[in-house]
Order: sequence, then C-alpha cells, then structure tokens
Amino acid sequence: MDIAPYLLLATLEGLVQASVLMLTALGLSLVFGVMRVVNVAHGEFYMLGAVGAWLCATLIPGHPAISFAVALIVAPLIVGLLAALADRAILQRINYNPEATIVSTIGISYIIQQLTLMTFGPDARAVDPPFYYNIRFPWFGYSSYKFFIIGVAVALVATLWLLMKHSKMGLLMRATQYDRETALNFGIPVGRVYSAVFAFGAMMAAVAGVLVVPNSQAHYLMGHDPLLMSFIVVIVGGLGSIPGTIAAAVLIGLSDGLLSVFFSPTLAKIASTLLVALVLVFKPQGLFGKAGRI
Amino acid sequence: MSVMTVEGFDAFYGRSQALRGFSVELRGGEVLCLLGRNGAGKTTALKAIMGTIRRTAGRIVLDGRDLSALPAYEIPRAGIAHVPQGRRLFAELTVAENLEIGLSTRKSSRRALDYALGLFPVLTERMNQRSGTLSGGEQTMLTMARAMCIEPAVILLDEPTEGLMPSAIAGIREAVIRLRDNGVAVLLVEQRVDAVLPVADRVAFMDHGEIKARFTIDEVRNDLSLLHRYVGVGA
Amino acid sequence: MTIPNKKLFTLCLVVLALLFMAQFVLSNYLVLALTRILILAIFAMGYNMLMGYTGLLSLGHAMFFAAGLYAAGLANYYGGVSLPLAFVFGILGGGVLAFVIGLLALRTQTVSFMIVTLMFAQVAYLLTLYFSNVTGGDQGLTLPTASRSFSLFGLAVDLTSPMARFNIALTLFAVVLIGLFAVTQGPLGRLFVAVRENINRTEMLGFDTYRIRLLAFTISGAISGLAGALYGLMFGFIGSSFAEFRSSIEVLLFTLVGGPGTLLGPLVGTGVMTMLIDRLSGMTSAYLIVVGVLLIVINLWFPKGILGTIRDRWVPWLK
Amino acid sequence: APGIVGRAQAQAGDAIRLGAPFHRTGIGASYGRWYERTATAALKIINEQGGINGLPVQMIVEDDGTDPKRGVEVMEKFAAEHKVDAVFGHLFSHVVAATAPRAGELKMPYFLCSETHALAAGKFNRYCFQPSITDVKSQINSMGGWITSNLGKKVTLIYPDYAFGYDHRDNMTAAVEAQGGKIVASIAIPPSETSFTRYLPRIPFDTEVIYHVMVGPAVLTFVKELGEHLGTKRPEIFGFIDSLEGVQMDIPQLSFLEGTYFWEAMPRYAQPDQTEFDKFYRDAVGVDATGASATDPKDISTYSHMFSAWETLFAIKKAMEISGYKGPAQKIDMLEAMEGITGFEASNEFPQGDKVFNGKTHQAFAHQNVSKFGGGKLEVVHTTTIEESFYPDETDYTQMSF
Amino acid sequence: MAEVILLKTRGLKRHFGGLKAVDGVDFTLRKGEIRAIIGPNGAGKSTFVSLLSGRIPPSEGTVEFDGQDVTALPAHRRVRLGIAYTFQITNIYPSMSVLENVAVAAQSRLRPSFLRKGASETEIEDAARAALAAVGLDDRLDEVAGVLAYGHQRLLEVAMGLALEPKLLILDEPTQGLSDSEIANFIEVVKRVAQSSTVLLIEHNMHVVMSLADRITVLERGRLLAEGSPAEIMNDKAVQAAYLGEPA
Ligand SMILES: Nc1ncnc2c1ncn2[C@@H]1O[C@H](COP(=O)(O)OP(=O)(O)OP(=O)(O)O)[C@@H](O)[C@H]1O
Ligand SMILES: Nc1ncnc2c1ncn2[C@@H]1O[C@H](COP(=O)(O)OP(=O)(O)OP(=O)(O)O)[C@@H](O)[C@H]1O
Ligand SMILES: [Mg+2]
Ligand SMILES: [Mg+2]
Repeated sequence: MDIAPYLLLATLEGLVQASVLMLTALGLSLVFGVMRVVNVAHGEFYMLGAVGAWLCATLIPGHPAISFAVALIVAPLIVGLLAALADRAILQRINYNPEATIVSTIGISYIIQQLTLMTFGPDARAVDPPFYYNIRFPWFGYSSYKFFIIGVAVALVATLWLLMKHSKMGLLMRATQYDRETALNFGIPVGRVYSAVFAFGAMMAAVAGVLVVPNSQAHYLMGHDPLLMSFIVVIVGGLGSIPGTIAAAVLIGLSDGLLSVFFSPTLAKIASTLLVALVLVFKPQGLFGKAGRI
Repeated sequence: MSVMTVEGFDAFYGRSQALRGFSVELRGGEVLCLLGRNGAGKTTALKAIMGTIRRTAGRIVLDGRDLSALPAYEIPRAGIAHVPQGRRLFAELTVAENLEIGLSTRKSSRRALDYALGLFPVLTERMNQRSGTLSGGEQTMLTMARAMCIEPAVILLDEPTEGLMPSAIAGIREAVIRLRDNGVAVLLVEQRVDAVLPVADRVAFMDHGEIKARFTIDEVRNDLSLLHRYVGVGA
Repeated sequence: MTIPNKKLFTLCLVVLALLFMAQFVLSNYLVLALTRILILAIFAMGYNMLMGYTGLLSLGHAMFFAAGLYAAGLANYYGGVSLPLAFVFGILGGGVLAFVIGLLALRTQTVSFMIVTLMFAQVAYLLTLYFSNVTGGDQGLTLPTASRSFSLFGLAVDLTSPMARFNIALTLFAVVLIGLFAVTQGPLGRLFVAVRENINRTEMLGFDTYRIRLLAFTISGAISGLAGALYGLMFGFIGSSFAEFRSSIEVLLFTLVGGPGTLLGPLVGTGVMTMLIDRLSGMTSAYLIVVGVLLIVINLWFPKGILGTIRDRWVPWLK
Repeated sequence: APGIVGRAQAQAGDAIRLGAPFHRTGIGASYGRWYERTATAALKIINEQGGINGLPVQMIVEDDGTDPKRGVEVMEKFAAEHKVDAVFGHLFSHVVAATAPRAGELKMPYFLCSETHALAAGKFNRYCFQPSITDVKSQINSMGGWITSNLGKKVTLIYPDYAFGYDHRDNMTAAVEAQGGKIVASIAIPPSETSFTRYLPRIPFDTEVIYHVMVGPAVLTFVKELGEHLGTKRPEIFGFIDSLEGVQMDIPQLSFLEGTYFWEAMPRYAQPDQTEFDKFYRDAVGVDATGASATDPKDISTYSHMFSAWETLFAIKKAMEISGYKGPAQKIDMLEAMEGITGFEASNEFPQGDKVFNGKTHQAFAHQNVSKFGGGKLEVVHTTTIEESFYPDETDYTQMSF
Repeated sequence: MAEVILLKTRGLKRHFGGLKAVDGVDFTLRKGEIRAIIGPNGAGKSTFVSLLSGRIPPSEGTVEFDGQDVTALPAHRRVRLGIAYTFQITNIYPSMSVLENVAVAAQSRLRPSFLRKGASETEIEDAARAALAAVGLDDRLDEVAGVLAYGHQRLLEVAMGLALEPKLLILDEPTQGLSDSEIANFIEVVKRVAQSSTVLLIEHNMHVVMSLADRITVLERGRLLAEGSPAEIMNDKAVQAAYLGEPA
C-alpha cells in the first residue's frame, strides 16, 4: 500500500485520539488551573464514564442509540456527583495541599478501581455504537462513529471555551485560582466553586469515557493511559490555555501515528515522546503558555 | 446608630491567641482608626471580621443583621468591603477583570465603577494590563477601587497608604474623606500616625490582640503623648 | 567537625541499631520483607532528597532506579563483571543518566518539570522494551545463581543467603542515611530547602540555583541507581517493569506518606506502605480498597506525611 | 470454601499446603479469577477423595497484582511465612520469569500454569515444572503445518511488541518457512496501544493468511478494528484464542470473525464428541457448554488456559503419591517423582486430554486444537497429535543439583 | 573619602511591550553614599534597581559595577560581586525559621564554594544572628517566617540583605508596613550599615528619605527628572509638581 492512504489513515486516527484527549485533558486542566491540584483519579473518572455507558447499554433495551444518549447524560452526572462528594469529603478537608491531594487522589483511584473490579469484573466489555456505518475508502474501511467522536469533542470544547472566556462563571473561577482568600472577600463561595470545578473536570473525563467505549471497550484499568496522556497534553499546551491544549492534543495524537510511517511503532513512540519532551524543555511554558491564558 | 458592631472576637493561630475579646462599633460616615505596633493583631482583626480566619468567640452585626453564623463569602455580599494588606490582586487578571469581580459581588451598577475610577484616574489607562505588573502604587489604587465597586456600607482598609508617593497618599486620604462623607463607615488600619490624624474621627490602640484604649481624635490632638505611650513614637 | 542536629543524629543511630537487632527477632519472612523495604527505602531516600528537600517533584524516577538495575545487571549478565564492580556501575549508571537528564529537564520548573521527567522516563521504559533482545524486555533476564556470590577483601559473600542479603542492605542503607544526614543537615541541605522554598530569593542571594538543582538531581539519581543495582543483584531479576510509571508513582507515594523533607520519612513511608499491602493482601482480596481508604485517612491526619506532620506539630528537629 | 485458609497455622504434617499466587488484580485479573475458581473446584474434589496421602490439602491464595515484583514477594511470603509445600498457578510470563529464580533459591517446588518457553529452554531451575499446559513453542510448531497447508502460504503476523509476541514471531516464522511458506509482513504493536487501525494498512494486499495473537484488555478493539478495516474481502485469518479469551463471541462487533480460525488448547464450546471428562470438569467448575459461567451467561471463562490450574493440582497429587509425600522433608523425593513421570492419561483429572511429560525439560506436551468460528461459536476442525508438538530438548534439568 | 565611583549606568532602558518603564537612564553612584531614589508610583524605580541587580535583563544600555561591566552577568553573579537587593514585595522563605532565612544569606557570603572548606555552621549562624540583631528581630529567631506580621517580614527581608555584607545594598521601600517606632529603629540600622557599604534606597516616606539620604535622584516616567541634595530636591518645582503634590 502506498504512502498517501497510510498517511490519511494515520491522520484520521490521530484526530480521533486527539478528540478524546482534548476532553480528558481539558477536564484535568480546569481542575489543575483553578485548584492547583493534580487529580490522579482523573483517569478513573474516565473509566467510570465508560463503565457507565456499558451499564446503560445492558440495562436499557432497544436501539443502542437510546442507551447511548442516556449514557451520555447520566454517566457524567453520576461521575460529577461522585467527584463533588470526594471534593467535599476529602480534598476540602486537606485544604487542597498539593502533595496531600496527590496521595488522596491515588487513594481514591485505588478505591474506584477495586470497586469496579469487584462489581464490573476484570473483563473488557464492548458496547454497540449508537449507529453503525462503515465508510469505505478505496483502500480501507473506516467507522463513521469515529467522525462522530471528533464532532462531539469539538462542539464540547468550543462551548467550554466560550464559557471560560466570556461568562461570569469563568471569571470567578479564574479569580479563585489566584487567591482564595481575596476571592472570599469578594463574595465568591470558593468552596462551592471548587466542588463545581472538580465535578465538572470529572464530567469532562466521563463524557470522553462514554464516547470511546463503542469504539474501544470498557475495562477497569483503562484510565491509566488517558491520565498520563492528558497530563502531558495539558502541560505541553501551556497550562490553562484552551487553544494550547487543543494544539497539544492534536500534536500528540498525530505525532506517533505519523512517525510510525517511517519507524517501527515502538521506535515511533519513543521518538514522539522524546519530541514532545524536548518541546517542553525548550519552551517550558508550553506551546501556548503565558500569553494565552484561558 | 451604629452600622457595624463587633463584639468579643477571639481567634487563634495554632495555640497562640491572636485576638482577645476584640470589639469595635462603627457609625455610618465615621472613620475609626486602628493603631498598633507590628504584630499587634490589626490585620488579624480585619480578617476575623471578614470571616477568612476562624474565630472561636464573638458576634458581628451589620445594620441590625446578625452575620456571625454566615460563611465568609456572605460577608462582602452583606456590604463589608476589605482592602487587604500587601495588595492582594488577582495578579494574572487584568485591571478591568479585577474591577469586574468587585462589581459582581453585589451586582453593583456601573456607577460604582465610575465613582471608583474617578478617584484613581490612572487606572483607566491601564485597564487591559495584567494587574500583577502594575507598579506598587498602582496596585494599591486598584485594590481600593475594586473594593469600592462593592458599594459597601463598611470598608476595612489595611494600611492603604503603604508604598504610596506623598501626592498619592493625599489622594487616598481624599478618597477616605469622600467615602466618609457619603456615609460609609471606615475602619482604617494604619501605622503612620501623620497619615491618620487628618481623617480619623476616633482612634483605637491595639496590642497583643486586644484593644487597649480608645480615644476621640480631639483627645489625641490635645495630648500627643498618648501616641508615645501606645505606639512608641515621639510626638 | 561538629555534628549539627544531634537529636536527629542520635535518632538515626537508634533506628539503625533497631534495624540491626530486627534480624534476630523477626521471623524469616519479615527479615526478607525488611530487606526489600530497606532497598526500596534507599530509593525513596534518593527521591526524597530531590522532591522533599529541593522541592523538585519528578515523575520519572523509575528511570534512574532502572538505570542502576540495568547497568549493574547487564554488566554482570553479559560482561561477567563481578558483583561489587557491577554495583558501582549501577551507581554510575543512575548518576550519569540523572546528570544528563537533569541538564535538560531542569530548564523547566514545577509542573513542566514533572511532565518532562515523566516523558523521559517513558522513553527509557520504551527503550528497555525496544532493545528486548538485550534486556529481555518485560520478561527480563534472570541472573544465573552461579554469579550471585562474590568475594570482597577475601570475604566470601553469597547473595542467595537471606542473612547476607539483609546485612548488605542494612549496611548500604546506613551509609546512604548517614551520607544524607551530612548533606541535608548542613549548609548544602539548607540551600536545597532554600531552592524549594523560594527559588528567586535564592538566586538573589547569590546562588546559582541551576547548579544546585543539578547537583541535587544527580545525587538523587545516583542513589536511586544504587538502590536499583542492589535490587537487581540481590534478587537476581532485571526486567522492564521496574522502569514503568507505576514504580515512579510508588516511590512518590512512599515519600509522601512518610513525610517529604524528613530524613527518616522515606523509611517510614516505604515500611508502612509495603507492610500494609503485604498484610492486607493476605486477608482480603479487596485490599486495594483498604489501602485507598487508609491513604486518605493518613492524609487527613497527616497532611504532610507521617513524619512531616509530626515534625510540624511536635518535633521540629525531625527534618 | 472448605480447604481454603486465609492464613496458615504453620504446623507441618497436619496438612499439605499449596501456595496459589493468582492474578487477582492487574492486567491478568480476568485469567486470575478463573484460575482461582478452577483450582478451588479441583481442590474440593481432591479433599473429597481423601486428600493426598491421607492429608487434607489447603490452598493459600495471594494476589500478585500481575506484577513481577509482587510475584517474587508473594513467593517469599509463601516460603517463609505460610511455609507451603509447593506453589502453583502463575500464568503471565513476566511474572513467572521474575519469580522462578526465587523459587530455586528458596528451594520451593514451583508449578507453572503458564505457556512460557523459558522453562523448557533451560532458563529456570530444577524446582520449576510445567506439567499441564504446553509451551508456546510447541503450540506454534504444531499449528504451522496446518496453517500453510490449509489456509495459505503468504502469512502476515500481528503480535504485541514484546517478548511474548517475539516468541510467536520467531517460532511461527520458523514453522511457516519450514513448510515452504513465507512471512510477508511482521507487524509488532506496542504494548499499551488501545487503538490499532493505523497499523492495519501494513497488511500487504497479497496476504493469504493473517496470524494474530494479541493479549490484554484492548484485544477486542483490535479484532473489531481488523474487521472494519478489512471489510468483506479479506484473507484467511488465524488467531490465538488469547486474543479473545474471556470475551463473549456472539456479539455484533465480532460478526466479521465468521469463518476465521483459532488455536485452542481446550475447546471453549462443548463439541459434539465431548468427552465425559470435559463434561465432569465443566460441571465441577461451574461452566456451561458455551464456556460461560453456569450462573451468568455473560461471564465467559478463560477456558483455553484455566484447565492448567486443575490439571496441575492433579499432577502435584500424583507426584506426591508416588513419593509418599508427607511433608517438606520429602520435597526432593517428590520432585524426582515428578521428573520420573512420563505422561498423563485423559481422565477426570486431566480433562484436556492425554499428555506426554518430559522429565528432562520439566515440560508437558499435549494435543492442540484448531477451531473455526461460525454461528457465534467455535467448532474444532482439527486436532494435532502430541508428536507434532515435539522439538529437540534444549535442556536437562535432571543434570542440575537441587 | 575619595570620590570613587561604585556604580554607573549608560543609557539603561527597559521596555515592557510598548511601555518604557526605564527609558535611557545615565546614573552614577559614589562609594560610601546613601542615595535615595524617589519618584511617582510607576515611575520605574523598582524596574531600574532590578536592572542593576540583574533580576530583569535590560533592553538596552550597560551597567558597570566596581569598574567591571556587569550587564551580561546573571543576578547571582552580581550578588557575589557585592550587589544585594531586597524586594519591594516581601520575598522570604515562608516555611523556614527566621534564623534559617538569614543563614542562607550569611552562607552566601561565607562559603562561596561547596568544594572548598568554608565557614562552619556556627560561624554562619552567628553571622545570621548578628544581622537579625541589627534589625531587632533577634527575639524571634525560631519563629516560622511565614507567620510573622507583615512589618516583621519586611525587617527580615532587610536582615537578609545585611547578612550579605554587600558593597552596595539596594533597599526597595524597606519601611513599607513598618510602624513609626520601627521606622526610627530602621533609620539607625541603615546609618550603621552605611559606614561600611553604599546604600541605594527607594522610599516614599519622605521622613526616612530626609533623615538618611546624602543625595536624592528623582525618576519620572522612566527618565531622570532631577538629582541633587535633599534640600535642592525639596525645593525643585518640577519634583513638587510630579511627586510631592504640595510644597514640603
Ligand atoms: N498565619 C499565621 N499563623 C500563625 N501566626 C500568625 C499568622 N499570621 C499572623 N500571625 C501572628 O499573629 C500576630 C498578629 O499578626 P497581624 O498580622 O495581625 O499583625 P499586624 O498588627 O497586622 O502587624 P503589621 O502592622 O506588621 O501588619 C503576629 O504575632 C503574627 O506573627
Ligand atoms: N513585567 C511587567 N510587564 C509590564 N509592565 C510592567 C512590568 N513591570 C513593571 N511594569 C510597568 O512599568 C512601570 C514601572 O514600574 P515599577 O514597578 O518600576 O514602578 P515604581 O517606580 O517602582 O513604582 P512604585 O513606587 O509604585 O513601586 C509601571 O507602569 C508598571 O506597570
Ligand atoms: Mg498587618
Ligand atoms: Mg516599586
């Protein structure tokens, strides 16, 4: 097979991956940006989204599109609630001390993982896509659902961007992020804002989880990679910069796919990881750092 | 009739007591000045009023409404504004955004903003600059202006003249007088007696977390040795 | 030379003495477990030197542990290098890699630093897989039993003997502990803390903070390499799972639980976490839940780690 | 269940204690769960039949998290704390590779339920045995001929980019070339990959057979994406059941697998010529004729591998009985007895079928099955002879000291 | 004392985007003097001294210190040469003790290299104690710096500058947040320091300026507006208009 279709495919795949990354990364970025804490359990929220989608698919009879639509709404809500609860019960009590938060969220992720293992089981579970149509290119077939993922992600991110940029809520969130105490002095209910932000970040991850599951599967360990990747995306993009996060997601989504045209896959992964690391080394603020704050 | 009554505040940092039975009463259109050495607990007292540090005892009433049990973020909404020591701006936000946050606290109108900017016209030139890069003096003005956007009934000023050039100090003094004349109650923390005397109606001396003595401004003017006794400066 | 912070020094000696006594008191299994804890605690101490004292949170320390592991292991496996020499290779491996990575990574700060180290570590991990014809990849290499004993200064040592293993681990632990005591309680340690607390200020007091950080990073890498080499040579298995992200998180967890920036914190953290998992896994298959809950509970009571919080509340010299 | 104790009361002589390090968590968890279930069922039968040499048998389960480091620790725990007589049950080869040397040092009989070739290649020590499941080298050897003569000679290999995958690549390449076939492409997929589509264009158009062996939670995605990619005009496909072990097969995402082939060590679906042993075994473990849990049809067992936990227990029993084993003092006798065994008859104890056991390499050899997927189930179309899986000995453990 | 020039700048500029914070300043400082820099808020005083200390790189121009061109030297090297700088906005080690804070500074002076055998811990601590005693914080040695009242943190900041025993001590609004009694004490401290070092002082408190400064430099909008003795400056019409607001 010649190189052109190969590149096309690598690009398509990269974009799908980038879309999912964009969602999880923005969730993480929001939490990190506002609360200055690293949420290690973020990947678990993503996983719960996927498991939620599977649960909906098993419980709700009828066309898969129905259960999918339900999952897209219900799973993030439940995950968000859970996250808000965790925030209230734990993070608020340790005062968002960055280090203690890492330990606590590792604890939370252990708990979520193990509970999922005990109830949902260790197997990977498939969910039917809401619609199924295989688009045939001259050289290969491609699932139309993947285009849907890209579409939804783009729509969600655009909405978020508008919200952060132009809404009062966005302004207040950014204010709390710089100085808690002064924010309180201006009537901003910091505690509630934090819970909301934490929940919202988790919901973004859960939405991503619901979206991927018809494409890959739900599995109790699936949160690990997205956590690492979105963490990388957030920082490479430039903390708190939505355009940066998008750019980084696309860069990272595409790079190893395209590089693997020329190298063996593992070598391509090595090269792309190194590439991204060096971007950071020589541009420590990230691609869109500083100037492009949310 | 007093606007704000604070009674018997106690507060602790760890095991050390930072406030002991701190009480003040403020009438509308009056400036009460809180004086005291470094570490006397002046800043702590203001924070306790704002609810940003936990108090173990005490009551606060504003316009007849008991605020004692309210969470911290309700205090400014009730109408008490705070200009903190050391200019705590939202450093990454622009001047305009900082002011907007002030306006949003009680959903004040643009008039409040115009009024504040009228007092500090420099700020109009800097609206889109990141507030963290303002000069020290500009930052102080911004914190004052931001607090005025709340349209408060009571304003707490923690050493607002700190780091200001003499002509700007005059500006702040003027701002305080304008506030007072508009019926706002001002609780002013100051170190520099000369900055205080012209605007204050009453003076309270603080030490070790307690108010040790209260005087009217005339009493102080008549007997400057009081200053020496309580804050250690020669008249 | 006068010894600063005598109380802490005494405490260190007491701990070492207690550890030494442990081999006569504890069951065989616990001595084994303690051997492992000591080695991992060395790793955590190396990590703590960087993260706890200097305030540089690396998410890629598994790479230095693995560098030591592979440098020592491969030298022994392919080169037939004697164990003590292989061990030195391991320390050098960790130190040199840390120096090189540090040169690059230290251009960044805080979160960017976390990510850069994480990514370099991912590269290192992938390299161990990519060159699996040499490293054995995830199945790893098993050092032949024959090459597991050596003689040093006429003293024959058999690394398959539990007592020899324990005492070697304890000796090296003691060396590293005392070494770190000297570093952290003296002027250099003060500089590390100064860098952690306020890097701009430190720069403006006349210190080249880049060099200070590079020094901390290299020392930390060398100690991690030491731990890796020790682990590999003692237990005879070198595999890429030691280079995984999970190992980096583990050492971070050990340090955070014990109390970052306290000399004995890593030992406490490693001991608590290792024994917790070990004991619980025998009792319930849901032990991860219990561990998770305990982590949270520890955190609520000891937000700065066990020793860190004790230091802040009661015993200020415990640093 | 009776016979399973959480913590041993270390008193030698009152019972035979077996340490069972299973993959309860981590990536091996779906196997580990079924290994535990299978072993528990076997143990129950052994104890009902009066135990071994009159002693009751206890199994002490520990989780190794599918983590090599923890695997070693658990081995030490069994030896030093639980003081077990033997350890069995490890599957994932990296865990085995890390644990085996410790077993040798601790002088602990260690029975693998893995498929690793490292044992027969002489990389371990005299304490390690693989008495039930055939190693990956012979599995592939015995398949190679069938593939080239029935499916095609131009083969594309798809395998994970690490040691387990390389075993497949190397052995399959050798096997195919020995039969006059040719490997037209060899596609290694990095571990941790969750999406595979972009690797698939590497499959050359002239491929006659695709040979795939993927493991881990993402396998289903792999198979599904393979289907999407190839569409209806596709070459023959032959896969190791590892790619779909524990996965429900009659789901729409997998419909394209219709007509493809799988290797199975033990057929998941009860075949028309099902032996009574297989039936007995399914009943005892609680697995129905489709390989699903008898209580939950959606809960699919790891049928092709888990029999090894069952058979290994009976192999241990046999060795202990031959040597009259009563306690650790007779450990060496027991190991020598094991080395002396030449094979096992198909029976309730060995439901997968008869086996040849090679005392020198400590490795068992058995029949292998090729199954065709059709109508949502797998049907065995070919069973190899045991001899087809032989290869020259690569080591002789009996020459090693204990 | 002979008129030795300690510090000299030529055409020093610093722009932030379009804003010319420092706009071509030629400035000379003689050894041993106490020089005050005054000027309206936002005039560029802090930026100017940051350029001297190397905290911010200049857009244009040169800085010469003690006969050496230091324009290209990083900040920490300049400190080693003897330029000490205290921040306008408090900048200390918040979770270290007061003594430790100053010990870091003392260490910088006493132990220029880790490899050479330097001063002992005791010497370092003694030097730190002495600096703290000078500002009157010696009764708070073991307190955690971050919980000190604001005014005390300012004093701590000054003590760190003192412990460096610099040739040139740059103080950016050191009395901000000090009470009147502390200011009196502070003036004494600076007088004592000035016996051995040169002091460059930014202040808005005219009382402090008048009590200390030998000469005064006035900056406005990034440029030199005036320079002269205190009396000259006080009577300068331009200064009164730009800064003082009313005749002093
Ligand atoms: N976060 C804190 N933790 C512990 N103690 C504190 C904390 N903040 C302040 N203190 C202590 O409480 C006392 C009162 O401090 P406060 O800041 O209220 O004084 P102040 O009168 O405002 O002084 P200044 O005029 O210097 O600003 C001081 O002794 C100070 O050290
Ligand atoms: N990093 C920066 N980015 C943009 N503008 C800046 C930056 N730093 C300072 N400025 C601007 O440069 C001008 C001079 O600032 P500087 O802090 O030097 O003033 P100053 O004379 O010290 O004032 P003050 O007496 O109020 O401290 C101010 O208008 C300020 O807003
Ligand atoms: Mg104060
Ligand atoms: Mg300034």
